[in-house]
Amino acid sequence: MSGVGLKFFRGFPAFLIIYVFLVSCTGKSVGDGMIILTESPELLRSPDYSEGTVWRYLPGARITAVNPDKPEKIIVLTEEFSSACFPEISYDGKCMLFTARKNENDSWQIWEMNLRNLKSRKITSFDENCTDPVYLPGNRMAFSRQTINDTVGNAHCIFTCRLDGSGVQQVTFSPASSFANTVLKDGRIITVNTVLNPQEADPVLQIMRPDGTKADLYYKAPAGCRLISSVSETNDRHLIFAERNAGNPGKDELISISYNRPLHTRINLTSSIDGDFLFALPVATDRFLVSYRKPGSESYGICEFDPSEKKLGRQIYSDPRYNVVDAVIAVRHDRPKNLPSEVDMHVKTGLIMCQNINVFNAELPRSFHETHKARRIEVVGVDTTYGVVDVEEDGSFYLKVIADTPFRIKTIDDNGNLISGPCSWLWLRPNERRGCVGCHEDPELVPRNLLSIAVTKDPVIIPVHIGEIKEKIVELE
Amino acid sequence: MKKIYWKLVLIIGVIGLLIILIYPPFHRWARAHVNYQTAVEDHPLNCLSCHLYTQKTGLISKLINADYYSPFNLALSNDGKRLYVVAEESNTLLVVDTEKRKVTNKIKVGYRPHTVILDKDEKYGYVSNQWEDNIYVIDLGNNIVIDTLDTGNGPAGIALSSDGKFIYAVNSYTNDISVIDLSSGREWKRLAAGNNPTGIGMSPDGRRLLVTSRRANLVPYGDPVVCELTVIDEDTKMVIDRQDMNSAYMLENIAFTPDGELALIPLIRPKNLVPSIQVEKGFMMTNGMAVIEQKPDGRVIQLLLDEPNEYFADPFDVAITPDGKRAFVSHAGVNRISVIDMDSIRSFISHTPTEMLEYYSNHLGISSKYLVKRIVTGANPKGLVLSSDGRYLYVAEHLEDRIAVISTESLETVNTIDLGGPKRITVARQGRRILNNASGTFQTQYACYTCHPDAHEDGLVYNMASKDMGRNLANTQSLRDIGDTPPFKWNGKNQTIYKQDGMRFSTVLTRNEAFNYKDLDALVAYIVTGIPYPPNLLYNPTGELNAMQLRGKALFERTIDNHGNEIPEKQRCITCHPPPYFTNKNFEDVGSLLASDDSMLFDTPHLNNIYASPPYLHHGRALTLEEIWTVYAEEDTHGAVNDFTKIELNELIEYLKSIREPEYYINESKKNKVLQAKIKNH
Amino acid sequence: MKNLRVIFTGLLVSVSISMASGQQLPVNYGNIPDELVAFDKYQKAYKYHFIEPMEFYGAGRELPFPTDLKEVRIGFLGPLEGSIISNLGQQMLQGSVLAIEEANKKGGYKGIPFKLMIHNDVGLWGAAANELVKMDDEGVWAWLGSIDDIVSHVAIRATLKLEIPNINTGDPDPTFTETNIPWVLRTIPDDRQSSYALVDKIFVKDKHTRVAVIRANNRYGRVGILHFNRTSTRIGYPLIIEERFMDNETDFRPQLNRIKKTSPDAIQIWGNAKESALILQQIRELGMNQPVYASDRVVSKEFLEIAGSLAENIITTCQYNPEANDPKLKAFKANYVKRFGQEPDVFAAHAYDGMNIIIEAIRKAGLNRVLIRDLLTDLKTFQGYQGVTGPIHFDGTWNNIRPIFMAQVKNGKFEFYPAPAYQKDNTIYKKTSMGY
Amino acid sequence: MKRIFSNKLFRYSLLVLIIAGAGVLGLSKSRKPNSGAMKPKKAEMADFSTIESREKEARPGNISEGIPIYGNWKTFTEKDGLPSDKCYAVRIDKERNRVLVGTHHGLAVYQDGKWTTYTKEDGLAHNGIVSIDISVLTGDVWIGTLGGLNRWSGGKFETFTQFNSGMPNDLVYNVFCYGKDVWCATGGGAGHYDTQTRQWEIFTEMNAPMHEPWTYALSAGDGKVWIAAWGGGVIEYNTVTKQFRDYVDPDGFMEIDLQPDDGVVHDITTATSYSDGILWISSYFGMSRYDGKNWKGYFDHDSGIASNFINFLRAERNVVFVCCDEGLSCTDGTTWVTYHKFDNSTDGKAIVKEGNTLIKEVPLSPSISHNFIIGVDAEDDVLWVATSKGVCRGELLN
Repeated sequence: MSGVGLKFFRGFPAFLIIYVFLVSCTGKSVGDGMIILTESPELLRSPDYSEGTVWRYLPGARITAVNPDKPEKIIVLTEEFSSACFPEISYDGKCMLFTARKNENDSWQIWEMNLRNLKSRKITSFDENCTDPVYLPGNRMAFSRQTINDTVGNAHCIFTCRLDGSGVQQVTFSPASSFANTVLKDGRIITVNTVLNPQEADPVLQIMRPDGTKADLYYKAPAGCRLISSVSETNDRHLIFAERNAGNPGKDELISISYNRPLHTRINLTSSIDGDFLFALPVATDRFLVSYRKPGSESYGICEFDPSEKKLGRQIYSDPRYNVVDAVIAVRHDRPKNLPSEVDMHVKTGLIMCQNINVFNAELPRSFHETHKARRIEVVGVDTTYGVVDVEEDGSFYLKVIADTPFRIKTIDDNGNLISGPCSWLWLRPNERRGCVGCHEDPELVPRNLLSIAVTKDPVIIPVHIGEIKEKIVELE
Repeated sequence: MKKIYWKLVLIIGVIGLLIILIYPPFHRWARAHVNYQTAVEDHPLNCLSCHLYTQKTGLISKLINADYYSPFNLALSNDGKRLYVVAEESNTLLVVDTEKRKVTNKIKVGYRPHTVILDKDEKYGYVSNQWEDNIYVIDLGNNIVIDTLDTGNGPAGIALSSDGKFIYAVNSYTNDISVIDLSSGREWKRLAAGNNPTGIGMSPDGRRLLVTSRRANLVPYGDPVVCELTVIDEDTKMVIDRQDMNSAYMLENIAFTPDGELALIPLIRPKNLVPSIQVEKGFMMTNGMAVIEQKPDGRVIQLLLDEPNEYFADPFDVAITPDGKRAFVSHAGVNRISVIDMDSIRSFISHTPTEMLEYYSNHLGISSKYLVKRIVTGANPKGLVLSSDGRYLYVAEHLEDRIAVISTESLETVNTIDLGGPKRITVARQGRRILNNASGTFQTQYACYTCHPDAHEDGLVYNMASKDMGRNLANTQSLRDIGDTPPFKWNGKNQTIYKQDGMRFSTVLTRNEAFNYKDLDALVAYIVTGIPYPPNLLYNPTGELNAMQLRGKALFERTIDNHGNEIPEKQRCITCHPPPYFTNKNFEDVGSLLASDDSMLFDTPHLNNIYASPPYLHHGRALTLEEIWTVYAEEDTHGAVNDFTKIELNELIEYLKSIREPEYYINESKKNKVLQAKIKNH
Repeated sequence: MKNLRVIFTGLLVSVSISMASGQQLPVNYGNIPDELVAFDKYQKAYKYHFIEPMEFYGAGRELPFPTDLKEVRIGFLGPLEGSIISNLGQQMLQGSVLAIEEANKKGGYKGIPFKLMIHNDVGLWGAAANELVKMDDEGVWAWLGSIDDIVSHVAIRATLKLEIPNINTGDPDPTFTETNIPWVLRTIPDDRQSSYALVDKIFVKDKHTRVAVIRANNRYGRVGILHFNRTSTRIGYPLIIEERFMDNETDFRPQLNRIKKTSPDAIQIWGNAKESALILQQIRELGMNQPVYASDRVVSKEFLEIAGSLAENIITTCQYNPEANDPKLKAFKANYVKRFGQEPDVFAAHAYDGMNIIIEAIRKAGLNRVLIRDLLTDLKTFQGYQGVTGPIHFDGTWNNIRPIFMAQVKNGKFEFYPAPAYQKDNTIYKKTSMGY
Repeated sequence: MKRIFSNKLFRYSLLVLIIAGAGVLGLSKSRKPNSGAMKPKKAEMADFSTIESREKEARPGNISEGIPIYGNWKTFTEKDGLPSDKCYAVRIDKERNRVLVGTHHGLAVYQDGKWTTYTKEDGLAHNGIVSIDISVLTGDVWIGTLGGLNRWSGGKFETFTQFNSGMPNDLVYNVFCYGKDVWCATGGGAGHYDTQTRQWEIFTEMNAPMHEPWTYALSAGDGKVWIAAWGGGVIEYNTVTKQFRDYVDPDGFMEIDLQPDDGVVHDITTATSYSDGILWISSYFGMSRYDGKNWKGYFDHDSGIASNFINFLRAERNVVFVCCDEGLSCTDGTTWVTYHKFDNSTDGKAIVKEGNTLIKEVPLSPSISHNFIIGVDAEDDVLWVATSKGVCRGELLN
């Protein structure tokens, strides 16, 4: 592991030097290495996963900068705002995105602040609330925006736009809310996603490419635990976030999962420490900054934390009037991968194939598979069915689905009985091509190397009542 | 003075004016030229990118390039003091003193050495020379070459018989194994092996040998990918079994556990039959190893070394500690060594039913059961060797010109041995590293090298899912000297390698951030300058064609058919396939388009070393050269051949197989011109 | 010297012993005229083949008839596509089809229809053998074909291996039945008969002595002329020149000019109809007015059309009399024209007969290849069979050696008359100067 | 001098000489790459003494000096597990202790008292297995089928066809392994496959002294290959000099054999087999023996041979086993043992003759399975015979 650690040190020399030798900060500007905090007067007792209130929209919250070695001197960066929260630092360390509203009655919008002169400019100007902005490579950003329509109901979808606010694109389309966005080093966006239809489900971590393609489940908390923070990525390929343990009310804990194998590597980093954790910011392999509240204490402050020893370090900052709910460091950092996009807005559909809807699930007994053989699938939309499609002999299907439309798939046997599903919400971006190994299969399974019968034929158009789609054919090279 | 001054002003003015006048059109032209060459509009107008680094010959090429060693396979003396390093690119065998960590001897060996082995008494060493079709016998006492043993084509892995009287040479190009009698130095017989066989390993009891294959058996697209593991009985020296390695290929080297119960072979499980629609969830490649039970009716088990969000591309060599507890696998594509706990493997496979093992062979999470650690190495780790006491693992860092020494206790690199190659990394060398490294691909699932092993091709056909899934099959093309024959791709839509490996390539192939211009420069420089053809030793070693090939050449060049009718120009082989590259670089329809193909003309492929690139045609359905005409051009759509007797078709094919690297034909035509000039002068 | 004497004595003794144990010749094989029997003037051969019919001693008669058949398959192999004689193949196919259709109208085989499994024999590289294997896979009970000698030979070797009865109705190559295969019969008289008739006509009746030959450079031309040449040479008239031409060739002047230089008093053409007609045209163009004789394949509409008035008086042989006043033949011709809109030729007529024989053999013997073979080859059931082409007289190799016909173009039409018996001309015979 | 040069005759003859010289040079040059392989060293591979010794080593046999007589016949048919009673070929695979039988419906393998059948589903080119040979060097089994050639090695079948390889034709009548080379007689000519260079050579009327490409069988020995060409006698091919020689019936007539000992008895030959310096040739008209100098013909009326219609023959050491349509014969050229099964009985007899003189008859109970013999192979003390009705195995009695 030390190898990975070493790499980290090499990767962040600027931060280290500055962090060690301190940057005294007298004027109204944020120097490299300062910690930028979101401080909220209110506590996040029960987050609203559908609308984000009291979770991603924090009334009266402010963004402050603190020098870790002179924590007593803080700079309030958002004095001109009635509320501001969840800052995100640009790759060059010079700017900051955040969500804020000037006045109590304004909607929340995304702003960018120049950390040298602390001047802010408004990027988005929607009627609906926007929050959780993150920088994307190529001078773009992603954020969550309230979206109300027949398809998604009242949900927060992810949008992207240029940093000047132009070129807005919606990238998620399911009746689910996505908050607490993070861009991983691999270039993908990871969000806390809560399905709202047909009923509200537990939040999970959903991962997708910045264009909304290949959206997939990344992590699901164990029963009784709920995700309450955004995700931070360490340099040794771990993701850190906070969960609220329902079985231990009031106990908010830090969880680590491995990037490589998120579903089976959950470690509770703080189970042996009394008190609550809201958030963690890894600054080195063996050092996190965490927002922590002692048992009985009123507010969350910032502490150091050693994840390998699972021990709290010194407290860096706390303010009894505020809870620190988020932290970033104003420093130049590596840009994530700038992933290419296969999306083509001239195309009206996307393609999806599945190798075998009856793929052998290791966790179920063999006899189950013999008695429960699905022969067809039903594709269902939010409040309608898109049609029933026979699968091929090998269990494969191949669909051409109207793009940006959420759908779910159920598998059905010869007698019309439901075998499994419906699966979680899917959508295809225009010109997206997607593959599934099976339905409800082990997510760590890769496809078998075989030529599925379905893809040797033309795809079935979904909804099935559309006989033909006339559109430009895009050849990918 | 004044006059001179004014004159100067005038001259400078005129020059300035000229520059002002010339610069904009020149710049416009340059911009247009670069835009065309790169297929992007924001390329910095760097002339060096294409005009310096891609020089193949001449002084500039000599200046900007350097000669590296590129350590490949290794052998270690029993006492652990002498490490023998095959330096693939310098055609030498390096003798390294492991205590002093210094190269003590450089023994010149043959062209493109592949493997080195030592005999039991360490009196003799044997080095296979892949591009020279022989084995050098080395007197280890004096570090000199004392004999040459002829082999078949492309000897790679070699092994001594258990009595030391025979040597087996795996002929990687002719797919067989030469059994050479060491008492006479002559080949006794040849045993058929799998496709592109490479590694060979003798079981610890000295009774069986296993021979790996890198390429899958040739089958029509859609049939399962199966690679052969050849089993030779040491007693009779005959093949007794050909085990199916299902859904796997690129089986490289072999290691047995000391008790002989298990054999490990690194491998890749490709997904070429699945439409190339995503990288996520192992949709393109997975990497792992075979665990083969050696007991009678033992199982062939495949286990992945990948993880759900990180892949460990291009596993190459494997070594097992003498106590049988740990195995090490080098992943050339990600600069890692996987450390595997063998007891966990044993327990896992013994407790898991075969059918579940089959299921787990596609499971990315299963590696957590036996993986101990990933050790970082220098660029492109290839050959591994363990000291006989099992304490140190030596790693050939192929593109680092360095040997890493890893402690098997601490699992850390404790030392490195510099082989003394050039310190600077040339642009082409950097390009080679990029081509060999999977970091250009999403989650490092595969490198360029994966589908282009040895910068050639992997013999598979992929479903590039261009317009639609299940459509547009593409037979992987070799990269050997590919820069000479633009355009690229089967449909010839890419005019330059720059474009080929640019943005669109990243969108559908690597699905990762596109190469930056510096990396592209390097990649292009390597592809254009660094990937020569191996000599065509099997069919045309000297340039002199045999009678059958000559008759075939006449057929290739004929203008009159067997009935005495003139063949229309378009129907003559030579029209579209003229030397030196045997392509006119034009587009043609040869009737090979499938119903599942989008309508297109094909970029006429070059035919240099065509014998080495089965299957054939863009869809790879012609498994042999014969099938191009016997099956896929029934109506004379691919040249006029329907008047051929079978003898004539055979002659044509023998000629095609004789076609060698383009330089030969360029030199020949130069010679002919000189000759003609001489005749004229006379 | 002493040694030599010993050897010589030994030789003498061995020769006399072998003479003694040699077989007696009962009848001449293949209608060979006495004076043309090989070496007969000098020495009895040690062994005379083809006198006694071969028996098939293999197993298979015991196999039960299949009971679950939906159709009774009969194979057909002929040049249908991609051949210069595909028009002949087409006629052969139509003759076969007509026979099958008529048989099916009469109830097929015990109510099961016959089905013709059609195979094209012209492919690359010995494809006929592969077609036979396909027929075996299809389960045909017998097959009919083909015309081209090479194809037929390749196919009968396969038929021997696969043990499928075969009737050939279109290949007059004498060696076809000289292979001793107890599975093949031929109903069309062979080139031996044609050669004897032509030699008799040209040299004996028409008293030519200097005859030039131009022949197709294929097996049809080679084997036909081989027998013609042997026969003429035996009677004292070796051919003065033998020129060859390729299939599809159209300009024969170089060969004809060479022939012209030899001043022949007659010219024999051995080739397909089209080439023969073109050759005839060019003979006349070159100012050669000698009488011209041709081979059997010129008996066709195509020849008459191309050659036009030049065809007048051309003489050749024909394996049967298409103009015979035979009600059976007339009915066949009428039905054929009605069904296919075309006059039947020699290949159609013989195929019709051949297919009828196969059908009858299957009906009588049942669904067992060996039993069908036994019936076909018993030299009783079908000996003297009256078909539309005339009677069948099988010899010991199941070659139909019935007398053949001469054909001569008169008023733009072929006229047919029986070939006269071979006439022994002692004056000629005695004049032989050759080594025979 | 000038006059000499102006002499037309001289000039022409000089020209002819030059052309001839150039021709000879050209010939010798063009032959070079043919005769020596591309690498001179590799030519040493063509060491026939080695090939012969390996071949012999692999088949030492116990065939005694006299004529062997086999008895205790055991018959195997469909009832015993054969896929078809029609057996085309039999070969003993001594190395693996098994017997391979080619039948009309698949390859049957007899091992440990059990029959296993292999068909197209297992990878065979066709179910009709006509010929089988085993390479003594590699142990690979080469199988000639009605639809292609198979190599059976390490349990896997590799298929060669006229479409995917340089093979002349898919109907393989006979296959013969000789050193590294595999020879086959097919419906489209003889094929030679060099397993090392992967090169196919085809011999037909285009490039060998035969009228048509009707090859039926072949065998090899001492660096020569003898092709039984249907209608073309026997074509001898010298693998070293690449020269051909043909042996045809000297009388030139199909319908007679003028002299029995003047050459091959008939042009329609069915098989050749070479052993101990003797070439044996079968036809449908009798058998011939050639010792390199003298010919001898054998017919049913002058020798002990079962009949003149001979499907196949195989020579082992000094004797030849002759597969006739009316029984199996074995001879060294003078003494004959002919096995004949009685009609309507499983019994039969072995008829021993000296020349055509009956010496004795040995009753056999049971006898060979059928009198129509198609294939034969002998090894040590056993003889396996493929017939029209099953395959049978005899044990050496003397």
